[in-house]
Amino acid sequence: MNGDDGIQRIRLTGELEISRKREIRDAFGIVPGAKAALVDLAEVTYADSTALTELLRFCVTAQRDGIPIAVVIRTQQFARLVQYAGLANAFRIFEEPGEALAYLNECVDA
Amino acid sequence: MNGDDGIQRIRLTGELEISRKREIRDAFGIVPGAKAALVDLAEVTYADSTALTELLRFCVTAQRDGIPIAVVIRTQQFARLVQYAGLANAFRIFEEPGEALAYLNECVDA
Amino acid sequence: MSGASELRLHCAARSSCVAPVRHALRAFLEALGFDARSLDDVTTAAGEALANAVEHAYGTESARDAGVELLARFDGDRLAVDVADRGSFKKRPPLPGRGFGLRIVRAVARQIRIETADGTRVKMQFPGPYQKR
Amino acid sequence: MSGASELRLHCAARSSCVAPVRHALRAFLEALGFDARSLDDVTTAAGEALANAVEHAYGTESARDAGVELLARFDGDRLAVDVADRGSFKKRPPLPGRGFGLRIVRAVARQIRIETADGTRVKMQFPGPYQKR
Ligand SMILES: Nc1ncnc2c1ncn2[C@@H]1O[C@H](COP(=O)(O)OP(=O)(O)O)[C@@H](O)[C@H]1O
Ligand SMILES: Nc1ncnc2c1ncn2[C@@H]1O[C@H](COP(=O)(O)OP(=O)(O)O)[C@@H](O)[C@H]1O
Repeated sequence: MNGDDGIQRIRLTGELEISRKREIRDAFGIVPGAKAALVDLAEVTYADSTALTELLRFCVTAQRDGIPIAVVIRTQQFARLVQYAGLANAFRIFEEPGEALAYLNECVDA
Repeated sequence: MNGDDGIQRIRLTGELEISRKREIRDAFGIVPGAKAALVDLAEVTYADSTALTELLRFCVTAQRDGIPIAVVIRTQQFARLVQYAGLANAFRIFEEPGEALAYLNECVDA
Repeated sequence: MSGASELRLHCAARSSCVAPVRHALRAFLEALGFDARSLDDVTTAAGEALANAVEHAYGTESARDAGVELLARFDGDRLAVDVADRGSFKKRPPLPGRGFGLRIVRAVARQIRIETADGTRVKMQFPGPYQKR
Repeated sequence: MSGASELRLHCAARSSCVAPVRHALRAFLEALGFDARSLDDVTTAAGEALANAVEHAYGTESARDAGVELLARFDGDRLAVDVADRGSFKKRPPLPGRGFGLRIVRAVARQIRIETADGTRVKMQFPGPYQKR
């Protein structure tokens, strides 16, 4: 947890691809007590289906546990990858961390 | 002139190669009143013979006019290029701008 | 001098090799003047096929040395990219929450053919025009 | 799958094309695991040969479209790089303070041969070993 708002932050940067599978998987876990999670991938420069698979697994688990997730994606390659994989509606995507946080705060307050 | 010490500074960065020939040539000129010149190429990431040719032309002219020159080269590719071209003794090369400046100040004071 | 441009890269089928091969493909296409969108799409598709060779083609560690090959060919008009390995294609029902790789390739490529007679060869063709200059 | 790796890039003989082709060569060699020193040396030599094609091969602007081709071939052991154009080699006495290009190529390459029968082809071979892995 990086804030005292109960929102967990997960941040990954650079190229999220097959050689970093383990690291990506390890990064995606809900810490005890978290009420929501912000997945900040704004500075990811490239992503492949390995990253998508781990992200999806994380989101599915979190949603099952009633923990809202917001994902920040800014790179066009990554945004298109999500479309190509047919996952545009699998999680909430934002272009700005601020917007993602506002969304999560609303979820937590509601 | 970038200081009040009478030492002209010339600074180029990035890849100094054939497509920047004109820009490189234009950068290499002694301004009126300069007593010495520091050629800061510390942040050059790649250089080719186009850059060497212009640098040599500049140094030869300056030395003929009695203006001492110090060249800062840090990148290994560039340092080796100078060796390969047989120009290691054609101009004074330093790895640090500070050293180059100290050398020029000595020349100017002498 | 033939006029056509080609990149053929043979590497070990290890996960650490995928990114450098993808970067080489990108730089190759950049030198040919491809636009940003095409650079992304083609390297994305090739990256998926390369990752599949690393993940699925070989049963043992030592077999990986048989490697994976990227072949990109541009004749000034059409771009074709093959990714080939010497392993065996694993036909199986898709696991839930997986199977994005080939779906992504299909979304990007104009045509894809998978030959499995001798190893696996994923043959992709990409729609043009892709050049900015 | 042949086992050998190859990069063949055909571009217009313009000064703006030299850097992208050099970057593609570098990325190709990086994917093959070449060490930093070799990456520098080989791209430096190739860059000089490419610049020569741009500077000296063609007499007119439109002739430049005949282009320049880089061909790099690595068989797991030896690296050979050719730079070829369709212009005419200009034999002439070196100008003072010039002529560094071929001198640099000679300092780096283990062997260089210049064929001028049909355009100019600078054939370079580089000493190994160059791979870090
Ligand atoms: N190069 C290959 N060698 C062996 N099997 C492959 C290869 N490429 C794809 N496959 C098979 O096709 C399936 C689907 O691949 P893909 O769509 O990329 O999804 P995923 O990799 O997530 O399983 C793989 O699970 C595998 O069984
Ligand atoms: N591709 C080429 N086409 C025509 N002439 C060439 C070519 N490459 C080299 N030359 C000739 O060889 C000479 C020496 O080249 P080089 O050593 O690179 O020095 P520079 O380019 O500074 O003249 C050139 O001036 C030119 O006359």
